[in-house]
Amino acid sequence: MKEVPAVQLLTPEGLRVEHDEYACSLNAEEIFGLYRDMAIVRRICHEATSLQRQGQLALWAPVQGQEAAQIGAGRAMAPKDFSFPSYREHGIAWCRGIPPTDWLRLFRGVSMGGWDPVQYRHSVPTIVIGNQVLNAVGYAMGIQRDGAEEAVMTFFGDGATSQGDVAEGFGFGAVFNAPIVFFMQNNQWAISEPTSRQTLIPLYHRAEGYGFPGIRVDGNDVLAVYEVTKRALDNARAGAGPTLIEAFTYRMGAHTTSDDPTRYRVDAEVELWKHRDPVERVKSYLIREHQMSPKKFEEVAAEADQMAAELRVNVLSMPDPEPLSIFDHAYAEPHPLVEEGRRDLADFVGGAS
Amino acid sequence: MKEVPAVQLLTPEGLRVEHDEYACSLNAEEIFGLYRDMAIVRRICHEATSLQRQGQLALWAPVQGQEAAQIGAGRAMAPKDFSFPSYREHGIAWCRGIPPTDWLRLFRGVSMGGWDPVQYRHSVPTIVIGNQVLNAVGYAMGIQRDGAEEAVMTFFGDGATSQGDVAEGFGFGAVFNAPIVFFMQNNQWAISEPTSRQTLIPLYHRAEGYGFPGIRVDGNDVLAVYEVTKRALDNARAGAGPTLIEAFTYRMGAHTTSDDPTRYRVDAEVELWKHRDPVERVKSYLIREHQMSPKKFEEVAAEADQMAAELRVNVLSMPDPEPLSIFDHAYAEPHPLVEEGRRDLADFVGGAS
Amino acid sequence: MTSMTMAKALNEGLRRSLDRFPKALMIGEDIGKLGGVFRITDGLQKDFGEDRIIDSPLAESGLVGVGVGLAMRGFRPICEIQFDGFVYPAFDQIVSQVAKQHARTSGAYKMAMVIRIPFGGHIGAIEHHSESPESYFAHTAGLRVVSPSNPHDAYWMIQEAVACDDPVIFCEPKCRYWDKGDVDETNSGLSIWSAAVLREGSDVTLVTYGPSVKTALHVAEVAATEGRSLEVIDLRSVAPVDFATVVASVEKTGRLVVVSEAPSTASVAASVVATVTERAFYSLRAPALQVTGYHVPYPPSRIESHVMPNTDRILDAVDRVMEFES
Amino acid sequence: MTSMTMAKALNEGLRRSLDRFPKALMIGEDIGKLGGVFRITDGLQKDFGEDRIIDSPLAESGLVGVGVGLAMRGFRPICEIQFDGFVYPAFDQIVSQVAKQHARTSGAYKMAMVIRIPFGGHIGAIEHHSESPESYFAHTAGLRVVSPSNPHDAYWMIQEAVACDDPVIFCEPKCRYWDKGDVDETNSGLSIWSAAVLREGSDVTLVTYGPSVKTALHVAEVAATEGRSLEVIDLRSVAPVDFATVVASVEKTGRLVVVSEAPSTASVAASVVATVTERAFYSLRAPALQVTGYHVPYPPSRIESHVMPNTDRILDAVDRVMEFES
Ligand SMILES: Cc1ncc(C[n+]2csc(CCOP(=O)(O)OP(=O)(O)O)c2C)c(N)n1
Ligand SMILES: Cc1ncc(C[n+]2csc(CCOP(=O)(O)OP(=O)(O)O)c2C)c(N)n1
Ligand SMILES: [Mg+2]
Ligand SMILES: [Mg+2]
Repeated sequence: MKEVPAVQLLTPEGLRVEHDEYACSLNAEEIFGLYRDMAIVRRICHEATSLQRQGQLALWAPVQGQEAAQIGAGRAMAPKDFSFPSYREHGIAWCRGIPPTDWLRLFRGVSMGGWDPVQYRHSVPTIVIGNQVLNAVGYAMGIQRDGAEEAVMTFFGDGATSQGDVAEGFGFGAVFNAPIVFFMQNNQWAISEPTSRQTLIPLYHRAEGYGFPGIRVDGNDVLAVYEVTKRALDNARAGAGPTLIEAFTYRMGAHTTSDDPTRYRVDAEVELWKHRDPVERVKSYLIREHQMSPKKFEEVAAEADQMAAELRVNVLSMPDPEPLSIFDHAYAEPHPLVEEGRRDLADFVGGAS
Repeated sequence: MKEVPAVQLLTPEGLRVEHDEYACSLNAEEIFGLYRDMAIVRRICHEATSLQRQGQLALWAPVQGQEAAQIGAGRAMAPKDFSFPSYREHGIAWCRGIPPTDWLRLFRGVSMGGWDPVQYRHSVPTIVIGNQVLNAVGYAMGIQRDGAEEAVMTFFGDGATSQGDVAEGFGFGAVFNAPIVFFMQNNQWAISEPTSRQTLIPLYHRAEGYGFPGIRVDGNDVLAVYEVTKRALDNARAGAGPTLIEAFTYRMGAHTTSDDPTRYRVDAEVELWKHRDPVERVKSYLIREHQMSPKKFEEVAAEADQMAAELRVNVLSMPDPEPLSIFDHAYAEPHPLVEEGRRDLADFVGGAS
Repeated sequence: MTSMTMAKALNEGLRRSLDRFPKALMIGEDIGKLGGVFRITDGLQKDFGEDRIIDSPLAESGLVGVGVGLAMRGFRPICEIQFDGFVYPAFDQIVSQVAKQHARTSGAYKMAMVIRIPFGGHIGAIEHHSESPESYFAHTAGLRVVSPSNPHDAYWMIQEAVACDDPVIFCEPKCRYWDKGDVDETNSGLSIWSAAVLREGSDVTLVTYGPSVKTALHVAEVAATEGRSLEVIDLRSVAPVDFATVVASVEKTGRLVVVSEAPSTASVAASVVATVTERAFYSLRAPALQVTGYHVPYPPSRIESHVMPNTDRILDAVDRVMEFES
Repeated sequence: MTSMTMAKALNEGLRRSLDRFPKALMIGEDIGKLGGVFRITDGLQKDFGEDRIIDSPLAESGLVGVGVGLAMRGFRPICEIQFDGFVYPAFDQIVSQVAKQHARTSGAYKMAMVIRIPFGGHIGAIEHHSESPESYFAHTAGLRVVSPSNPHDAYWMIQEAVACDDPVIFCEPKCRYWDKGDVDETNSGLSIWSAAVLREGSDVTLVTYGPSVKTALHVAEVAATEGRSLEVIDLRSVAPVDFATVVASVEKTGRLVVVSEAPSTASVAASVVATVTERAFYSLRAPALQVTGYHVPYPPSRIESHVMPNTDRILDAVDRVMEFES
């Protein structure tokens, strides 16, 4: 598929460029903050991958390559906003303040969630592709009914755009003018399938069929993603309805640690995207245009290493759930089959019967 | 919702107007043929409604108001094409050569289908909104694999555009470049819900999100519908992929005989659309521009009355199915539960046990 | 006591629920001005406004999926599915989100949702309008499934379902919508989770729910004239089943017949037979029998009364359980 | 005889089906270059081309829905659902179209489709990757449901499923994909619709299918050391069940335990208990028991082996049916 121009404020080489509609509202320190976010998320993700290789996690879905898309979007959110991720939104979890250890619980197989979605205003991962888009629209309809000035953002991939639920979400979002931002990370691949298997034309066009704005942003440019998302969220909160953002980016690693991307994509493509690395891009910019000292970057690296080390300790010491805990939240109210099950299982695993 | 210009070749008053892209390829006799089709379908539909009122049908879904959309589309099909209707496509059934009696079997409650879809190259009705759109795309993918020069047309309503299956059908149709025409009759209502409950903007725009053409045609102008559909089918057969046609029309009657439209729509609207009546429109045109004699129209009326009378006789004498027939086609191959059921039921209703 | 139809009783029950819970709201196709194709929501939009009685775009996955989000926001969504056969597009949202969200979030989010489904046959409808999908939901951990059989139960059970913090699949026997019955608006009687012994008897326990309850009561009358004493139990809650009540009855009668319109394989009826047989094994004097829809798609309506569980078929099963061990 | 994994056996069986039926084709997510996430379709696209091994857009309703149309056009679509938990978006197309199209058209269109679903737990997966949805399909008239438990059966059953003119839900026990076994490529043995008595015994009939067959065989070994003789039956066809084989066994042993990972309510296991109890009532010396997944969402994978039906839980049920009537 032909690449179409996307909103860009920073070239792959790290040069600031101007855009007719979007200015950069951040100062150097703030941009450095975004760099730090991205560097830490990348480092944590790297640690998680190696924990998986060492048998400490059952699975991991690496985010490498998509850090700008996620940190740009995540930092554009207001604390009062709410977000609905899929399974790869580690960068968003970071921005929502969720401790990295919690991101890994699902992948270790000790939890179906991992954190308190109410506290962090960030839903637990949705695995069934597309489901969360409708749930997010519903949440946004709730905001409207509460008369609150909040917005919802939901995350999904290029592959997800083929699912009926995503289309229905666009429809409901539009008809109810819901305060929602549909944030699509087009990372070029849905497991082994290139975006051309989901669409003939750039995906942000989908919005045109529903009458709300669709926009493509350079998903490897954290400044552009930040500004585009911020405006979309502001619009949503102000009652202007949904926006579809296509963050054009790349999944640099495997789909998950179970995947073998060499079966379906060529090295040259991965190489091409390395030159567009989102973390390096903003670093180059900060060094070149703001003369930031190497020390600051080293400090971030050290901080990230430290966090990774902590994460490792936490994961290694993470206990398995009590078998009987499977009965704790299946229902909110008492249920006879749950009680029978609890009694039955207690005979095998011990515990109150 | 604002009305946008639609392809039109005949004004509501029956005046021929020229269109930049579509010429009228039919001569007066052929146009008269379309008139005859519409008049007969309207008459049959009227008879079916009264049969329902008299308790001979359990339900009926009137097509009145949508005759031009259906006859224009149905006559544009080549015999080798295949079509997938919803439940209101009596005009298409007519064009496919299916005897009117067969249209009524479903609504009388003696059959789940009513005709042989293989013989008429017209699927039996699909009741679950949207399902047939995917089935139609699959059939079209089969045509591609057979290397045949055929096209598929599938019919659905404005309400159906909200269903995930319809969106998925657009996606598959586009990605596989299937020889299919998505023919949507926007009759302004999905039971009690106006089109504004399904969309903010005109529905033909949906196609833009998928990269194939979407076009709005005056659905009460049989000439325009015919030309627009013909070109879309030609394109499909020639390998140019799908088209979405929005036939902008109006359901003049109730949703079904169970419905009470006075609960949700105003008389003024119905009155407005009466002035756009599709059957009267072409009749005026033929009289005014081709000086067709009243006699020809009377002949059609007589012919239609005759058919309606035959239909009535056929319906009144239509036998109920044998109870044991429920076991005949549940499976294609022998199945123990079916055989048990047959033996069991035979004890109650008689018949081979 | 007021005499009213089940349709009216549901309407009144919904009205009371909407009054009681400011965060209860309804979403469904044609439920606003039209009042739903069965008029169950008649007048509610007028009284509670368009923000609470929401005409949904024509998409069942959509209307349930947004219901999930609304529930997460603290609302109590009451979703209406127009007919049984149209719940399947929402199946994924129901099984993957509605049923599991509470467990997945360790209780952070309650799915205090009701999904109303007019179900079952016998209204002379075309295909997809006479399905009995309750077994799919009964099989799904995380859901509850109930079905009222009369106006009084309908009035109270819908209110209990709305008040429940778990998701409740509320199956309304559409062929009974227009049957009238007395509603005691001051006293609910049994809890929604209890089965009701509607008629006491000593020979055979006849268990059913929803649309078949009336049939079962009629069968009991006919059987009585033949000298057979049937105990009729209305399950009311289809999942979980109140097995205590059913088992106690079977311990008394020694015989069980379970009736339902859904096909037997992997059904609620089969499950009732399996569990009751396990628990009352030594009380059973004959194998428990099922009278269900056959393992074929729902028949054309002109013959539905001949082939679905009817008086003849149920009486025959009663005869058969009585003949055993003779 | 060739020793191979079940994954390989399925691949070979599919290959033979594609050779035999020029109109057989496959559609699924990632089944082309990747060969499917489990590599079941490895190399098929290379050999049969992109027109026959179709990488589908990411939409299950879509890929099954186009399968219906392809079947109407005379093709034999083999749909792959990537994981059990992702079949639900296709539920509507399966229940409303796949299952009913043949009946609706009075046989004009055969739905000669196979829907392959890797199912069940025990691979340490995250949520939605360990579901056992077979009961939903077993309940649905118009469908057939089968599950192989070993490479030989996988090799032959997939071929019989593709050859079948009815829609077959083909449930593949993914935790057994990498187990090796002998495949006799010249002789299929039993028909796909027959249950297999895998081990003869005299005390208790242990019935199961798919992933739990290996567990059941292990249980029988352990029980043997305790002096108990278990007869192990692999249903193979989950719907319809070959009741003749099961009932004959129960008439011999007088005791029945049914094992499955799905929760019991409205399940295949419950149905087997109900039907066998009806047919072999006077042979049963103890109530038939079920060992199933609990009525809760599938557990986090770190504890799945502790809570799903395992040797301990099955042995306990065996003990209990032996204790009755002691
Ligand atoms: C309904 C459903 N079908 C299939 C899957 C299996 N699956 C997991 S991720 C994935 C690809 C998703 O691609 P995309 O939406 O582009 O997201 P990405 O992984 O690239 O972030 C698939 C097919 C699933 N999780 N849910
Ligand atoms: C999946 C599904 N949901 C609901 C219905 C009930 N229903 C029948 S027709 C209809 C409205 C359809 O509107 P539209 O698509 O505009 O077609 P029209 O009837 O106007 O021709 C509804 C909601 C259905 N048949 N299928
Ligand atoms: Mg992707
Ligand atoms: Mg309409």
